[in-house]
Amino acid sequence: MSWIKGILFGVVGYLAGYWLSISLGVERGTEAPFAIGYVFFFAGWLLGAGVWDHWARSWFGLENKTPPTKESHGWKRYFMFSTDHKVIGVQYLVTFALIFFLAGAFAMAFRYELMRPGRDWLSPKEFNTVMSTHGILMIAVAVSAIIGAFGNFVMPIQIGAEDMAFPRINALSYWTTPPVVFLILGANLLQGADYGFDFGWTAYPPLSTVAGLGKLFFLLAFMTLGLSSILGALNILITVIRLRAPGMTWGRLPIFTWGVFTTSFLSLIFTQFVFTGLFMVVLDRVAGTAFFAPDQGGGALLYENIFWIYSHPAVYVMIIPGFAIMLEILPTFARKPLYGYKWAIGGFFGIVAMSATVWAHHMFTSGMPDWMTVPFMAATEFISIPTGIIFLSALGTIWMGKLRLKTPMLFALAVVFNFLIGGLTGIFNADVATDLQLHDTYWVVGHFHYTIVGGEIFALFAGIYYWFPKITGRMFNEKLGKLHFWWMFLGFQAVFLPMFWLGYNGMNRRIADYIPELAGTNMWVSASAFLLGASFLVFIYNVVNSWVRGPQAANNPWGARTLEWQIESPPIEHNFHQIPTVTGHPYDYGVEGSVHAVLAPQAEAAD
Amino acid sequence: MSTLAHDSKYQLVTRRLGLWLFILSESMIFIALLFTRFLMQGVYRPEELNQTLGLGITTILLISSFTANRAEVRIAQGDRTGFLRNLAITIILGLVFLVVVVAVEWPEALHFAPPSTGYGTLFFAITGMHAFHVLTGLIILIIIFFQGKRGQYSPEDHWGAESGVVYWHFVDVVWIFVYPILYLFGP
Amino acid sequence: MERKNKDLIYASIIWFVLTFVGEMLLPSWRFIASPPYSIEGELIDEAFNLLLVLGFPVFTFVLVALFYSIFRYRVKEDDLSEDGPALHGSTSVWLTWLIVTGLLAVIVLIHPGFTGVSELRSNPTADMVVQIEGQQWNWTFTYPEYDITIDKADTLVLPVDTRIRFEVSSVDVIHSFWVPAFRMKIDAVPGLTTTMYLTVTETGTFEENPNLRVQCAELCGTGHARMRASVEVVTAEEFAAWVEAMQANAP
Amino acid sequence: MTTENNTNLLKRGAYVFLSLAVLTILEFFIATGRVAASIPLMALIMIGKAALVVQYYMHLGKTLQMDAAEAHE
Repeated sequence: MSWIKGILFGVVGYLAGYWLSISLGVERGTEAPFAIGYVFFFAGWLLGAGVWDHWARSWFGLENKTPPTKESHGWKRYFMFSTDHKVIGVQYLVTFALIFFLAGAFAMAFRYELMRPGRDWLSPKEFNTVMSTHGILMIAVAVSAIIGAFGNFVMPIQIGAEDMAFPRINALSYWTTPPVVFLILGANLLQGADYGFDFGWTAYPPLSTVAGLGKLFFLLAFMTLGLSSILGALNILITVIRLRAPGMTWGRLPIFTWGVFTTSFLSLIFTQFVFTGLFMVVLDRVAGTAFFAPDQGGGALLYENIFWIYSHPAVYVMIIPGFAIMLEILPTFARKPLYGYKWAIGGFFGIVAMSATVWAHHMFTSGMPDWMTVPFMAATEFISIPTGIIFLSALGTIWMGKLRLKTPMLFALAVVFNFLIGGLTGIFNADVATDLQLHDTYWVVGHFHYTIVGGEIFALFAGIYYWFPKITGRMFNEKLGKLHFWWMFLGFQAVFLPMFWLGYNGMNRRIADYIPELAGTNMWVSASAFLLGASFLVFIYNVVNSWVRGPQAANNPWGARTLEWQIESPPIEHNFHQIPTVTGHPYDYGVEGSVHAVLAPQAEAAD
Repeated sequence: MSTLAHDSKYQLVTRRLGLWLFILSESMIFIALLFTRFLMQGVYRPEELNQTLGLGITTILLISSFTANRAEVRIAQGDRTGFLRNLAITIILGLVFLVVVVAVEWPEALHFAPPSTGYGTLFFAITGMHAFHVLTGLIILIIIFFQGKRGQYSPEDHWGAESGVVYWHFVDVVWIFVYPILYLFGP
Repeated sequence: MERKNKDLIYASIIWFVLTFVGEMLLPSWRFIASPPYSIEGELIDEAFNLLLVLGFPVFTFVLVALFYSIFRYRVKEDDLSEDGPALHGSTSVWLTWLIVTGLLAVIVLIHPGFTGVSELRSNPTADMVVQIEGQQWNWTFTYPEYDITIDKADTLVLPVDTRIRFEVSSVDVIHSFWVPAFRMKIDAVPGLTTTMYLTVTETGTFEENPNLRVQCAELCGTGHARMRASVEVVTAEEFAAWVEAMQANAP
Repeated sequence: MTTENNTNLLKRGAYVFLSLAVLTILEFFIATGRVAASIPLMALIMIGKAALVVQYYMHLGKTLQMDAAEAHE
């Protein structure tokens, strides 16, 4: 099993790194040996998890072991270094679902603390750590879940490929993620002064350069997550560019594939900025450099700029795949072509191109010079234009359709509704004047939960329900699916709508305690949060139960046209018996005689 | 099942593109760090900085790129001995570069620009990040060397060697930017 | 085609009515629970309300299109018998959409965007200076004109109808100086002195309105949530008396 | 690829190296004040050097060209 071997190798690596740094004269008890030890742990973990067995042996003239397959290892392959994109997709999906629930549990914990003002169930430091843990784990889910799960499972099938371009790098990008969780949870388990990290997920220095081992853990975890994201993006880009089936021209690419493709540009290029920013913080901590010492020319604003150059594009890394799933599902259940297919792709590219020009709108109150605020406000307002294209595309698709309100469709429609609120409230943040009041308040909390949870996580669930029959070969319980939807949807509105009011009326974010006047609304929010949290129990029951004993699913239960629905559920290894030939557009519902793809070209036809 | 994706020539281009995207991504780290240099210190540089030593190690790295290129051409030609000879020179030059940076350059810089100063911060962070890339490049080249010794590469199929060499050139390109920006630019 | 036109007309009517009713009701909606205590705050509240008014038609547009489609075009869940019409949208539809969304963006950018920035930042004059220094986890207020420094203060006393320049700095990590009732905040960044101008217009105390408080708005460590001080806006005479008392108390 | 072709490649590698060496020395003299010029000139030389390596040692042009040629096939 890759997990056990990985941890074993990792621990050995850590000890080796620790010993090495001590023997090189690094002071014992400082953070440097831990940082160096972690680098060795990470290398050891990857080697143990499968890089050595399936990859590195050949560098040393040894025979590589063959990667596990369904025939050779059965279900155990899900716990191993499999290079099959479908296995990796499921690994991503399950891992990040678990991280999502874990991060949700952390949210429950701090909502319990916030139920009443003056409560001291969590100490302020514990509160900050719990809140920050929720933040960074959810960021990990938001960045990786859709791209990792469906970008891996669905995208290669959609373009008619047998696998990703670099299957081993693909496995590597998955096996890079467990250390992130080890570190984050490890920081929560530390004791005394080393305990936790209390700087949110943004890790602004100088707060993040204050001593405390837990903070170092956080920084290393975030850097590791970035690495995974970069490798995944690289693989997706090359796969889409190089491995499309014959006839799969750019104009016939399913919209979901377009979504992960455009997103991957952002991950590939901008993740390195946050990596560099965090690297600077680590250097300031362990090597005594002075990046964030104001008297040396550095300072907090330097970090904020570098950080947001990544982290604003990162929100589009989160939301574009969400939009893409929504646009993928709407035509299927409206039985109409995707409205303005080319415009929607243009919208994606527009967002990608503009996403790098808006970062400083996170810094309107930071004391940066005025001449910077105005252009960034303008850029931010204008990014609503490509987003508007996505909206018209969605609305045009359902207009006059034949709407079948199955569970995936309900979630997809909820994305439109939620992102509408998320997007409109964003305008208030983009405006400098109102942002002076709204910045760093619960308004912002409400806004980004409406966009990322309401937009992306709802789309993630839409995707889970949509592709569940394809992934597992079994059908989920539709009634429970609908119950989950309405429970989650209403719970979500109840939690996050009042936050807008809270924010404008004086509740700032990331606080362990608040003034008594806001007690009533906070009580409501907390109670609704527990309700929202409970809705996932329905989901877990439904998914686990259906996976084990659900009815056999048809190959194409939704009547969809894209390639993944034209093959077996679950797909065979290498997906296709023969590489398909693509002959038409994927969303030509209602178009006479249009065929998206021919799966097994007749032998006679070739003659 | 035989498809275009399995065609070795097609696959080679796929891999090349992959490597280029990786290089694009990696260069963002250095772009961020080098921009930070201007943001933090403008073009300030301490008087004591040893520009001649910088010129020396730049030359070493440039020569190593030259020999790396020769190694690649040799293996494409099928000349294994020439390939290994050039690769060995490249590795030795790379090691010399690394040793000079870590054992000569850094202790010297510690005196006039310790990491607790603005310039020292940038100097150590950027040259350190570069040295880390040199180290990985060296490890890759050493692995390639021994693989080549075992007879692994042929004129038709030497992607392993090519990728290592291209990465090595990338390390050189980074230094082409680092050297003037850290050592030469001045008020 | 006929059905399409009819649906468009119905949906438009619903949208129009909903928008009209909504816009009528919006002004009486008291989203903002307590009044602003500064000229800048009034301006920001106005900008907020204007954005609500401008955003509402967009909100109802999407909402009507969404729910009209859901209710009007719904079919049985397993009914795959018929496909909808293959609409792609003509170039003119898309261009109109682009122009409308673009114009909306330009409008909010000019007003309240540009105008807001210029009104908030164009007048760098002040009757009085107050220096704010953040540290983990309390505030220090200094009135340089009166030689008063209050360390670890629990109250910020300000005279009414005065334009004040706040000079904000920090000794350790980033804090943010926010008075919710003034609707303004500015970060306290170590190594920088940031400034914020505002004109206080109403008297009041924290006890009367809990938004009259200094609140740290940027996560600054363990004591962040309770890093606050009350604000007391008093008349000029009361302020003079307070200054005298403070100076007398000073050693 | 023929042997003759490869000999040319070796030669080209040498020319590229020579140009790099000359440019580096030029940079050095500019910086140490023996040639009067400025930072923009050094920046230009630096970009030129990088372009030489990227084009002739790392074959960026060739990689992209091969890709384009395939697309036409």
